[in-house]
Amino acid sequence: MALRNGITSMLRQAAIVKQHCPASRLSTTTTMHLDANNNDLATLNKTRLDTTEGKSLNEIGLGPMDRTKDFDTRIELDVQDDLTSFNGVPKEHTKGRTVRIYVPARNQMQSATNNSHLWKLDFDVRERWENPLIGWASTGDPLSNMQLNFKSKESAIAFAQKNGWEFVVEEPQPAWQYKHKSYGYNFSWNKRTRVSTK
Amino acid sequence: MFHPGGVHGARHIAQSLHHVKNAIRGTCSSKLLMQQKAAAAVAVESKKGTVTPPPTGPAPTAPAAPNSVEVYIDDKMVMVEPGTTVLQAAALAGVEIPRFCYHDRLSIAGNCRMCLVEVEKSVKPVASCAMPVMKGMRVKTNSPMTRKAREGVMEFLLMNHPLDCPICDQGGECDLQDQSMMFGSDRSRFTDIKFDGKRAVEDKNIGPLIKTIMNRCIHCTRCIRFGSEVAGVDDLGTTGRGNEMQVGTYVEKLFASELSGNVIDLCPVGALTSKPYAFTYRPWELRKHESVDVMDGLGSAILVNSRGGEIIRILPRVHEGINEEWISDKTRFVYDGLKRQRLTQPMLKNSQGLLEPVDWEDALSGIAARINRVPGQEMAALVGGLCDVEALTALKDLMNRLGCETLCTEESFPMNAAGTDLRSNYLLNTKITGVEEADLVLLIGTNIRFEAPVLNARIRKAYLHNNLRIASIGERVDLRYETDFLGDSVHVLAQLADGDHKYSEILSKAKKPMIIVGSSSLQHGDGTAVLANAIVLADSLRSKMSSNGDESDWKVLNVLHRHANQVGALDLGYKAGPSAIKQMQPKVLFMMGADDGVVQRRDLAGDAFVIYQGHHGDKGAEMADAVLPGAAYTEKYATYVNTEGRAQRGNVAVTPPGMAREDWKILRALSEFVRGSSVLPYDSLDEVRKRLAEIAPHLTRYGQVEDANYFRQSKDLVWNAARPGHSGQTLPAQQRELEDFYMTNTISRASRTMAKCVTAARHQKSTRYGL
Amino acid sequence: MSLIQKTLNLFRAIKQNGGILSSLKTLYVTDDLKWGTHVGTDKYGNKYYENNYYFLSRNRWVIYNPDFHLDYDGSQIPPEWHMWMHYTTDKPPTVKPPVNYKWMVPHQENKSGSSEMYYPYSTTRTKIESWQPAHLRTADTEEQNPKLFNIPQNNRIGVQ
Amino acid sequence: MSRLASSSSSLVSRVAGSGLTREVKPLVSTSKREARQRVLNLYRSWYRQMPYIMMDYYVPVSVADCRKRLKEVFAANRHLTDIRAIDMLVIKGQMELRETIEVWKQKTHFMMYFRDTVKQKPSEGFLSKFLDGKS
Amino acid sequence: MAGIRALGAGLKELRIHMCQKSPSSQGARDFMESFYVPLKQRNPELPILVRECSEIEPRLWARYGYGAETSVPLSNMNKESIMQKINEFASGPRMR
Repeated sequence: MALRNGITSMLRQAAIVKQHCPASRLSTTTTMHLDANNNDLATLNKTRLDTTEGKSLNEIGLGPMDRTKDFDTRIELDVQDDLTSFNGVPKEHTKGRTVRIYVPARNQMQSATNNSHLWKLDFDVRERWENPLIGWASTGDPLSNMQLNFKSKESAIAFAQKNGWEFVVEEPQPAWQYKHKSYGYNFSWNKRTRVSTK
Repeated sequence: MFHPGGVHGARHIAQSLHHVKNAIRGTCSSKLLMQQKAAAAVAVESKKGTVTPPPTGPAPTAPAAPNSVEVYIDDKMVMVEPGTTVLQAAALAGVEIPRFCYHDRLSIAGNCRMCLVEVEKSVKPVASCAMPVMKGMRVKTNSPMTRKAREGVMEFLLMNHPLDCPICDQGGECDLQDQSMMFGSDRSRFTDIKFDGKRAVEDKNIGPLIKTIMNRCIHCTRCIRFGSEVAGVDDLGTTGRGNEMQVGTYVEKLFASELSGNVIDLCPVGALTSKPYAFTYRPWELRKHESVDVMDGLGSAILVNSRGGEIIRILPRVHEGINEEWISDKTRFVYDGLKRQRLTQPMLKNSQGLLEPVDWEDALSGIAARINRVPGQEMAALVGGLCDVEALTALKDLMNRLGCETLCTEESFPMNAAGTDLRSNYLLNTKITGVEEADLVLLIGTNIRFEAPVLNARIRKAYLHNNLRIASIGERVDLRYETDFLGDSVHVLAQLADGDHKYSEILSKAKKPMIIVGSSSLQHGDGTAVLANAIVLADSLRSKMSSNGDESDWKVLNVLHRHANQVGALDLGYKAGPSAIKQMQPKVLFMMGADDGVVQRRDLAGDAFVIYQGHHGDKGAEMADAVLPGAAYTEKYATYVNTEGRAQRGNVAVTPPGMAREDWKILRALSEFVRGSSVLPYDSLDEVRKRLAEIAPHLTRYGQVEDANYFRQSKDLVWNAARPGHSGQTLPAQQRELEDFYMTNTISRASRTMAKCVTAARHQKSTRYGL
Repeated sequence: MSLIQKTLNLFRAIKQNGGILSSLKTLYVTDDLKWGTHVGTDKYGNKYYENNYYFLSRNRWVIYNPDFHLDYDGSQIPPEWHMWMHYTTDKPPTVKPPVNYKWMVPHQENKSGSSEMYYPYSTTRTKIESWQPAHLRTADTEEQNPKLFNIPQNNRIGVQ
Repeated sequence: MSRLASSSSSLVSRVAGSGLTREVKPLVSTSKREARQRVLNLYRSWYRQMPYIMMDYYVPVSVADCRKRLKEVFAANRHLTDIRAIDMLVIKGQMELRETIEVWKQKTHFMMYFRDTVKQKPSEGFLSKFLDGKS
Repeated sequence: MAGIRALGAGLKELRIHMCQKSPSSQGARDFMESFYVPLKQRNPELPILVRECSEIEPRLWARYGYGAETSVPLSNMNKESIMQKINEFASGPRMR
C-alpha cells in the first residue's frame, strides 16, 4: 500500500498526539450512539467495525509515518510550482495582482550604494484611503505594504510564479560610464573646466 | 547600449572578486590568498579591466584601454587606464572609499580628506580622489594607517559640527552620520575649554526651496561646484579661510537656478535641506516608488516618496540615458500641486447650468446620453501633454468606435509632408546621450535651459569637457554657456538650409552635428517653415557626412518636446494641434487633460457639450459641462514616451484621491454606456498594454529607445511640396526667464511651492543684483 | 423599626407627594416613594430633597421637573446641585450660591440619542484640497474655508 | 540572455506549465501513480467515514449530500499536475478528516465545507468594480 | 509607379510595423524606400503611421470608420505585394 510508505512531518505530530486512536476513539463514540439510539445503529456499528476491521488509522491515512522512506530522492517535475490552489490566500490577492521586480535605486541623498545590490519584489498599490476620523491612512490590502528582497532576478520571478502573481521585471539601467578625471583640470588655462568659483 | 549578456559575464567576475574579498578578510592563509589572487587576476585579465559589480552597483565600467596599468587595491589587481584616480580604481575593484567632497559628476576638489588611503612606499596617506594611479601601485584601503587617518579627519569634522542629528532633516540619510559610525572614533576629545561653543555660522536665505543650516556645513564645496559646473550659476562660493570659511552667496540672494534642488541631494550633511520637506518625516518612514517625471519632455527617472497616502517628496533616480542624477526644481518640488485644486468627484451641469457633484453612474450615463445624440463626425477630442499612453489609447479607440476621427493634441506640430507618419520627424533622434558625442549643437527656437533643464545641463557638461560648440537661432536667451547667436528668425535657418549663410561652412565641417528644434518654435505661424527647413538642413548635413565616408548613421535632426507625453500621443496617431477642432466646430468635445486653453468655447458649436477628464481643476474644468476626475502621474500605472521616443512606465505611489479613477478605466467604463458596440475590449492594464503593442509595438518596449529612420523620405516629401513661406518674425522663447520656468502645466500651477519660486525669482530680478 | 413607624413613613410620603393618585404617579416615574425636607429647586424645576432617615447615598435625591416625565436623565442636574447630590459639599446652592464666572458655559444636558447629539468629526485638514466649480467657491476666503478642505460626505472611499 | 527574452519579460507575463523539467524534492509521493493512489485513499477514507461523521454532528445535511460535496471538493482540484501540490492537498485533507472524525471541529466548522455552494459571489464585471471603486 | 493611387475615404489610418534590421522586414523597408513617398503624396491626408520596433513581425494594420481594424503580417513579403495588400485594404474592411 502506498500509504504505508508514510506521510510528512506535518502529519507526524498529529499521529503522535493519538497513537492509539482507533480503539479509544471509536469505542467511545460507538457506545454513545448505542446508548442514544436503537438497535439499527448496532448494525451500523457493526458495519463500521467491519469496514475498519484490520485497518488502523494507517489505512485511512492518519497513522504514524514510516521513517525508513528515503527522502533524499528527487523527482522530476515538468510543471511550474503553483501554490495558489492550496496556500489559502484569498483569490483577490492572487488573481490579477501584478508584482514589480526591480533593482532598487540608490538613495540619491547619500554617496554610498548599500541596498541597491539586490532585487526587490513589490506589489501594485491598491485601496488606500484617508480614515475619516483622524486622517490617518487606511488600507484594505495586506500585500502592497510588503516588499520582498531577493538575491537574483530569477529567484524573484520563480517566487512570483509559484504564488500566481503576474510580474513585471524592470532591468537595471546601464551603470555609470567611467569618465577620465583629473585634479589638474581645475587649473588648466586652456580648458573650460577651469574653476571660477571656490 | 546596455548589453545583458556582457553584464552577466562581468557580474560573474565581480562576484568572484567579492568572494575573494571576503576570503581575504576571513582567513589570512597566505596560500589561499595566493590562489585566489591568481584566480582574480585571471578573471580580471580575461575581461581587460571591464569589471561590473553585482547587479547594478554604482561602480563604473571602465573602457578597455590598450595601455592600461595594473593597480593593486587591497592586494586585488585591477587594470585601469593611466591617469585614473585611486578612488576610481578602487571603485572598479568593488571597494567604496568613504568620501565627502568627491562626486562622480563633479570636478575633483580634494578638500575633505576623508578619502585618505595608505599607498605603499608613500610616507603620508594619500587623498585617493585626487591621486592618479601609477603602475604597480599598492593601495591599502583598510590598513591601520588608513583607518587612523579617517578617524582623525572625522574628529576634525565633528569638532565643528553641531550635535543636532535628532532634529536634523538629513538624519538617517546623512553621509557624515553614517561615516562617523563606520570610520569615526568611539569617543570625542573635543572639550570646549573656553566655553564659547562650537563654530557658529549664520544661516543664509537662498530661496524658497533650499533651507540652509550653515553650522552643519563641512565645506565639501559640492554645492559650489554643482552651481558653477552643472547649473552654470556662480551664485555660491566661499568666503574666509580656515575655521572662518563660509559657504554662501556673498550677498543675500536667490540661488537662481532651475536645477538648484540638486544641491540638497549633493550635500553630504544637513547643511542644505529641502524647505518644503523640512521636519516632516524621517527617510526610513517613507515608502519609495520608482516612477517617471512628467514635468518636461525628458521623462526623468524619479523616486516618489510617500507616506500615509500622501506624497512627501520626490528624489531623482540615476538614469544615465536621461537625467544622469539631476532633476529640475519643477520635478522635485511640484508635488504639493498634487494636493491642491484636485478633481475628486464627477460633476455634471444641472438644469440651472451649474456644475454639481454626482456619482459615477449618473455622470457616465449623463455624458453618454449627450454623446449618443451626436453623430461621430461632429465630435472631437483634445488631449493635453500629461495624458498617459493607456488613456490616450482608450480615448482614441472609443472615439474611433463612435465614428469620430478628430483627435487632436493641444501642442501643435506641422502635419504637412510626412507629418507624424515617420517617427524620426518628431523625435530627439540622437538621444539625450548623443549630446556627449556631438561636436556642434544648433538650437532652434528653444530656451532649452527651461524647456529641458537636465538636457541643458548635459549640453553644458559637453561644453565644459568636450569643447562642444553651440549655435542658436531664435530669441536670445541666457543658456548659461556661450553660444554662437545666428539670428532670431526662421530666415536664418532657411539660409542655412540653402547653404548660403556664413555659418554653413562651420556647420558642414562638424563631424557630429545636432539640430535641436524646440517644440515651442513650432507653435505659431512659422512652425511649418522651421521644421521644413530643419529637415532639409539636417538631410544635407547627413548626406555630407555619408559622402565623407561616415558610417555611423548619425541622426542630425532632433525635436525637443516640452510635454511629457506629446510623443506618445503622436505615436498613437493623434493629430497635432487644435486647428482641426477649430475648423469643424464640434458639438461634443472630449477634453482629456487639456488645460492650456488653446480651444475656447467660441471655437465650438453654440450648444456644444464639453467633457473634461483630468486631475486638476484648471482652464479645462472651468469650461466643461461634465467633469470626470482622473489620476495624476503619481497615481496610475501609466506609460509615457519621452522626447527621445523612450517608453517608460510610471508607477503608482498613492491611489487617486476621492472618487477619482485611473484614466483608461474611466473611458473603459464610459464605453459601456455609449451607443452601439463601443465597449472597449480590455479590462486590465495588461490587456490595454497588449492593445498598445497593436497600435505601435515600441510603446511596450519599456526603457528602450527604438531607432526611427527614413529621414530622406521626410525630406523628399518636404522638397517635393512647395517650401513653406514664413513671416520672418522672431521665434519667441515661451519660457524666457527663471520666473517663467516654474508654472507650465496644471500640476505646477496648483503648487504653492512653485508660486513661491515665481515670487522669489521676480523679487530677485527687481534687486540690484539681478538674476 | 416597628411596623407602625414604617406605616407612618408611608403615610408621610403619600402626604408629601400629594395624595394617593399623585403618589402612584411618582412611584411610576421614579420607582420610589420617599419623604424628606425640600432643600431647594434648580433653574430647570428639579426639586431636591434630603432625609437623613434614609441611609447615606439614599438620603439626598431629586425629583425631576414633571415636564420631563420619563425622559429624565442624570445630566439634567446642573453642576452646583450635582456637587451637593454627590456629597462633594453639604451646603446646597440655596445656602451657598455658586460663583459665576463669565467663562462658564450654560449647563446643557446630554443630547445623545436625540437629533442634536454630538457627532465626532475630523479636525484634521484633508490631505487633498478639492477643486470646486465657480458657484461653489467662496472667493475671498478660499484658503480658510473648511468646506474646501473636506471632501464631501458621499465621497469618502472608506465609507462605500 | 537574448534581447527578445528581456523584452518579453518587460511585459507582464506568467508562464504556466512551461514544459521546464526540474529536479525537486518530493513531499511524499515520488510518482504520479503514487500521488493518485494517495488521493484515492483519502477519498475512500472520507467516503466511508461519512455515516459516522453524520452521527457525530447534528447538521442539516445527509450522508448523500456530504458525499456529493466530497466529490465536488476533490473534483475542484482535478486539474493539478504538480505532485507536490497534490501531496500537500492530500496531507491537508487528511488533517481535515482527522479533525472531523475526532470532533475537534464544531458544527459550524463542518458546515464551512458547504459554504461556497451556499453563498456564491457573482463574478464582478469591469463596470461594477469600477463603480464600487474596487478596480 | 504601378498600383500607387489615392486610397479610398473608407480607410482612416494605415499602420506599418516593421523592424529596423531583421531580414523578414526587408520587404517593408524596401516599400518605405520606394513606395512611401509617392503613396503619401497621393494621400496627403491619410495617416500612414510607420512604427519601427526591433525584432517584431512586420505587420500592416488598416483602420476603417467606427473602429474596425484589420491586419496582415508582412513577413518576407516584397514591396510590390505590400503595396498590393494596401490596395486591397483600401477597397474596404475585411475582418480577420
